[in-house]
Amino acid sequence: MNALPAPESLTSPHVPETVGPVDVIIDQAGKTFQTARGPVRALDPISLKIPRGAFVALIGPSGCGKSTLLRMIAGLEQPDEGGAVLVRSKHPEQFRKEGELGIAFQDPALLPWRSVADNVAFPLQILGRPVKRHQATVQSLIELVGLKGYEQALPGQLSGGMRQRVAIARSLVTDPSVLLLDEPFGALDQILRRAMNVELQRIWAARQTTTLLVTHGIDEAVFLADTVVVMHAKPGRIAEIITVPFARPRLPSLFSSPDFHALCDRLTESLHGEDGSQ
Amino acid sequence: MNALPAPESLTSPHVPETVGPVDVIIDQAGKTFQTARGPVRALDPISLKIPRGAFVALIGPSGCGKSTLLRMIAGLEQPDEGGAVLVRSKHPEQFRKEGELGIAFQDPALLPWRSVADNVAFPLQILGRPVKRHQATVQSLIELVGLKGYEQALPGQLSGGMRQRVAIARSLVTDPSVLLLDEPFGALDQILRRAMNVELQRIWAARQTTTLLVTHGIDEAVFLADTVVVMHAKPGRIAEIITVPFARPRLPSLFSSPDFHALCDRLTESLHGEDGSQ
Amino acid sequence: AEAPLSFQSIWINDPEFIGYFIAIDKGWYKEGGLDLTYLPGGPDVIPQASLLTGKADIALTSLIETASAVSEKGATFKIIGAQFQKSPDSVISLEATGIKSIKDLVGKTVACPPLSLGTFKVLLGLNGVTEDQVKIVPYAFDPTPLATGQVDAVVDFMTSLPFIVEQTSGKKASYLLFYDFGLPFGQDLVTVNEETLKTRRKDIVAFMRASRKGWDEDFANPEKYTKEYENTWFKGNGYTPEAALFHSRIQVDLMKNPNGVFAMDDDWIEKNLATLDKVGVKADKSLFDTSILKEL
Amino acid sequence: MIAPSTRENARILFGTLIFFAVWEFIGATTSWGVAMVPAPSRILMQAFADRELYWLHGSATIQTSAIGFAIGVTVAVVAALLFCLSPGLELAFRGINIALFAMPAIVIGPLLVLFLKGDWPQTVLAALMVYFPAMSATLLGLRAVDPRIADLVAAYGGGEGKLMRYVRLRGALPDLFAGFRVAAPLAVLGAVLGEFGSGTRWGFGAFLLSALPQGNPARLWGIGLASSAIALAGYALFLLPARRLSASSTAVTLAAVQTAARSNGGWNWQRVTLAGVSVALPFVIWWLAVTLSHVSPIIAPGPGRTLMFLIEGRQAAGARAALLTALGQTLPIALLGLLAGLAFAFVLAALSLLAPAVARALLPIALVAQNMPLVAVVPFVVLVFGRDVTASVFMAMLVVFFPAYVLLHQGFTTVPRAASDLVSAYGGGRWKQLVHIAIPYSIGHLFAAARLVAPQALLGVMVAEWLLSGVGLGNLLNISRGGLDYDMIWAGALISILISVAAYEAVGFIERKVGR
Ligand SMILES: Nc1ncnc2c1ncn2[C@@H]1O[C@H](COP(=O)(O)OP(=O)(O)OP(=O)(O)O)[C@@H](O)[C@H]1O
Ligand SMILES: Nc1ncnc2c1ncn2[C@@H]1O[C@H](COP(=O)(O)OP(=O)(O)OP(=O)(O)O)[C@@H](O)[C@H]1O
Ligand SMILES: O=C([O-])O
Ligand SMILES: [Mg+2]
Ligand SMILES: [Mg+2]
Repeated sequence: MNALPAPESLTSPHVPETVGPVDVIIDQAGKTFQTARGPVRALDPISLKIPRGAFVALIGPSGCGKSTLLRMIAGLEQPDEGGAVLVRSKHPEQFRKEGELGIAFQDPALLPWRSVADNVAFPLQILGRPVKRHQATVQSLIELVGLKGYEQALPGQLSGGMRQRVAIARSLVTDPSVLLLDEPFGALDQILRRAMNVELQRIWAARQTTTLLVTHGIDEAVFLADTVVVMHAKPGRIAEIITVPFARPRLPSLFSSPDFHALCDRLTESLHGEDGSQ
Repeated sequence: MNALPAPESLTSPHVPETVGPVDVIIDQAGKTFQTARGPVRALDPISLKIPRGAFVALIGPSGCGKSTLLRMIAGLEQPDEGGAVLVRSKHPEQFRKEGELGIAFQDPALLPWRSVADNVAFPLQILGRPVKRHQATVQSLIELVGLKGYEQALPGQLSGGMRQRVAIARSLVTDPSVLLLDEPFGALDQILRRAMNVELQRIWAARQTTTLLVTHGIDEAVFLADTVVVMHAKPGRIAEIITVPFARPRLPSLFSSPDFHALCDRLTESLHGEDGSQ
Repeated sequence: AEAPLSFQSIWINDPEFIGYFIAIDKGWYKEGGLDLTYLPGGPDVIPQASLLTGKADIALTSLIETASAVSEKGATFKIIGAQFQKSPDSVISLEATGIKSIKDLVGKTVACPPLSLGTFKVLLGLNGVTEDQVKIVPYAFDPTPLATGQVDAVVDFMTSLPFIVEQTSGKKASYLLFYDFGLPFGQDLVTVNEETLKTRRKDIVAFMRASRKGWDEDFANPEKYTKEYENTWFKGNGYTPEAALFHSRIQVDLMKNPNGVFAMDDDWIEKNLATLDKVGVKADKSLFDTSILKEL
Repeated sequence: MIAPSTRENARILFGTLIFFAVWEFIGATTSWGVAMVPAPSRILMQAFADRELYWLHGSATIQTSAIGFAIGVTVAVVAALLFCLSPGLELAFRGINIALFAMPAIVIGPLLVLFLKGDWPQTVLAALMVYFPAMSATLLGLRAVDPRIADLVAAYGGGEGKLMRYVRLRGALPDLFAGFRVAAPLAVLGAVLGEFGSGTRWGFGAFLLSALPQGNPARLWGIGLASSAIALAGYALFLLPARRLSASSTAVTLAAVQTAARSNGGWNWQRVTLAGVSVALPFVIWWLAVTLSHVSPIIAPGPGRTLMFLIEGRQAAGARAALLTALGQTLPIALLGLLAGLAFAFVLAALSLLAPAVARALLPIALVAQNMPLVAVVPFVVLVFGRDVTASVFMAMLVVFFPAYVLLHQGFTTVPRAASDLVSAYGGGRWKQLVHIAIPYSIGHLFAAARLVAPQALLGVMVAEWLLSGVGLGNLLNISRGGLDYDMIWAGALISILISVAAYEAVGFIERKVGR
């Protein structure tokens, strides 16, 4: 974990050699959407490397391309000509077939006809794994996100936050080694959010899951991540990459430490810098 | 605004007379959903009065019934037998027809085939108001939420936060006198969120709009509201009602005042008290 | 002005109705004081039904259906003339199959239009063939199954099919008339409602007169009009000129009668009644009204 | 490097060429080929020789089907709007709706010819064939409203009117166009069928009828292919707007609740009453029509006389026996045809997800086959399937699969991106998309398809019985019509309509069970 590359190497267009294996390589990947009103440039070509086991947080203003970047890593969007994305040295379409990818979209995207338990177990089915054998995992994840008793509820019978928690549980059910989370805690109250932060750290530490977390919570980003990637908008690009120095495991008490606040302020500033020269 | 009733009068099951007109009266309104797995009690019978022009924030853990309460005020859910909800002395179904209600749901729910501008203007059409004459309003709201240049974009071409902002603009387009907002800023980054907080306060102050805001941001609640209603879950109920004493207009600097932090901590505690005796 | 009169034909425009076309084109109906509307037939057109609804004043019908409508349904039809003295209904086969009598159908497959099924079975019975000795399948106007050997024989009019089969397959075809194998009856019977017969007698006579004139004209010049109508009355009806000529020629013998076309001699009426009796339809002489013919 | 799709297309092009080459070879060299499957070159040459006739007949058919389509679709859309606004009305009219659709052409054709003049019999037949599928699909689309949007409209005091105007109408467009895609070929089919029977001189139906006895298979095939092409043009016409619409019509995110396209309210007394009305209404209209038009009861017996025909009198037992025997022959085959048709439609729709290139190659063949006038393909069907059960099932399948395919395919294309993204992200391929997303998501379309084609299957078998097998209800009705036995015809029509209604309701019942 401490073998994180220096920020420069992360942004460098020519990705240099890093120490240890690299799980995600984004190389000059830009994204322009074709719309009826003409092309929309969502992302400038950006480069980024995420080492194995790293926890990277992605923050940036609304519409700066965070979700687009995440979707490119999942192989749901193709980078424009000239760019490439590799996950564990494979094309994302290849990699995701291995069942090592976990993902939670910005929208919970629960299948309305499936119960909570069946929604959580859905990735297992897609990967052709026997759901029966993983029933305990499913149940423990449902309990982890505080939905015990709602196993058989349908999405329409859940509150907004509960739906989001189902999506979190679902992203973890395959025991992924690369985890992509797009604002997974946006609809949760602060208490639950903190609790989920702690759980996520625990899961990440136990499995050394390479994690990319898109979040609007700067404190959340600092609490969880090794590296915070700050993006700016119009066009979407990486503005700064900041390494978080706090030791692991991080305890909730960190939230009230002055160093923590200082780093958060530093990040807020970096975010604000959007209108600056860069 | 300073004629706010004491917290007790708000929670009292027998709603006492208050000073000045009362916009929303919730009287012993509970909600039990019938599901295939049996009845689910979302809300214990609760009572609450919201005076004209008040800004009330609703906070509480995920699944405690905030959205349900809001939907009851909008007349989208009926309280169980024995309960009643009145808005400006009318049944919600009656009141909403007058076009004085503005609402933003937890899920943006945009019409996929309508552009941003047409989505924002949609409530005007439902109310039979000429859209042409309100074009300036629509445009200014789109700019207010930072979507200038996206007027003609379709929802499918927007980021999650952008869609939510369309929903915010839409909730304001009818110039409502009662405004219901269900976590409208959940998908926004902190900077935008703060900016929207300030805008919302400005709009509310200018129009004296009676506002009910469901939020997970305790700081947001304290910054904006006269009264914060804290709810607890299982079953959903009102745990405490706290009056916010800070003078108006409140400036962003308030966020860093110690009094502000103290009140936030007090609210956090109140939220935490969930497992307590009530 | 001429009196409007509508005439329901029994099939689409082909040489079978050329007499009426001649009379129309020559203006002979007009001369008789009639404003004639000619309604072509088709698979969905049931001429008797046109009479019943008043859509047509006069119709060409088939014997058995008309007789059973009278005896079983209480219709008040009168047959006032017979275009065909002998119905062209036949069993048609390739010569090579060796079917020279109805008896030869034993063990063969015959395609028969469902509408003619009852009559065909009676024909078999009259010739000592039982139903289970012949395999009967539906026939839908298409000669292909016969030409390709999917069936050994078909029940159809002999006015065009044998020629077409020979033309397309190069194999000789032959036919056995129902008329010659124990079931004599006429075809394209001129039929009216009893009521019309009473109220519009003059117009009906005028119609029959003009029509007979048309047919006589055709008989006198059997090829002329068939060729002439190739691009008018017959346009788009699918016939090759040769097939139309064949049709025109071969039908004449089935229609001609010394007493003029449409004649219904007593002997002929007896034969038809006997046939009706064999197929199990009750009928008597009153089905036919020869008085119009007498006025022509 | 060649893109895989290009290579796939090349392979399909190659396959198509092979197909035509084999056809040409068989059609030109084998004796049965010459007689029944004429070579494409021969068909083309004959068509060239007949070009003037094609123009005369073709313009008539196009005009008839266009007018019939316009009438049928207008009535369908208006009816769907009314039924959407008032579900009770839909229930009350269900009997009428199904009766209009399930009325065998063998029965309705002669009646139309009797009562209508000029081109109207075939025009009305086209309109009748169009109405029910267009209405069903439109209604399906109108009813499926994103519940989140419905809440929004309600919150601003909008009633059903506003919801209809701003949400339902636009939201229904893709389904409406799917309905049009089903309806356009049916309009052509109806027109051709009408022209075939009505004795009109112009139109492909008349062309076909006149060509049929002439033993000219090249012309027969040419006519069949040409009318099929007109039908396909109608289909394609409404494919284009549908393609453009679908992108902007599906929700970006997944709603947590799926709309029930059908109200699955319980059986309160009101529903029972309406169901009663639904059964009674066709009889009332029947009775009124017969009474007011003063038609001879020989041709148009009223409901009373028809029931009596089956119950009372000396011939009643015989009539019942005849009908029962016929039904015993017809129903099992209709059921088989329904299942086979649905299965084929499903496979084809599924292929459009699983192997789009294969679907693109198969679809035209399937659609041409479906739209070929049945009489023209009879010799070919007999050649391949003989005249027994398989042939009848095949004919029923031909009739059934197309509407089912269009609706299923439409359902599959309405899946929100969010749902398919989820499957993709876990490496799920097209198969998983189909099984886990497309099918459950479009379950409403699936059942709508089954409800729509249940009556069709019966009609398909009846046509086969009339043309091929000479047994069953189709044959009974055909024979009765020649014998002027309208009592039997109406009794047979009544029974086939009742069976269609029962099949329709049975599918609805299964749907409610599945939908909980
Ligand atoms: N399918 C699309 N077609 C056109 N433009 C798109 C599409 N998807 C995204 N965009 C545009 O790309 C930009 C980046 O979108 P993206 O969803 O990645 O933002 P984001 O950083 O995730 O924002 P948020 O925090 O609001 O979710 C936005 O300007 C958006 O309008
Ligand atoms: N339609 C429904 N059917 C059954 N149960 C429901 C339904 N809607 C809500 N509930 C239940 O009611 C409770 C309250 O839901 P509600 O949406 O009001 O919560 P909330 O306070 O808004 O939560 P969140 O902050 O997560 O949005 C939840 O336990 C939920 O499961
Ligand atoms: O879109 C189609 O129905 O082929
Ligand atoms: Mg996003
Ligand atoms: Mg909520």
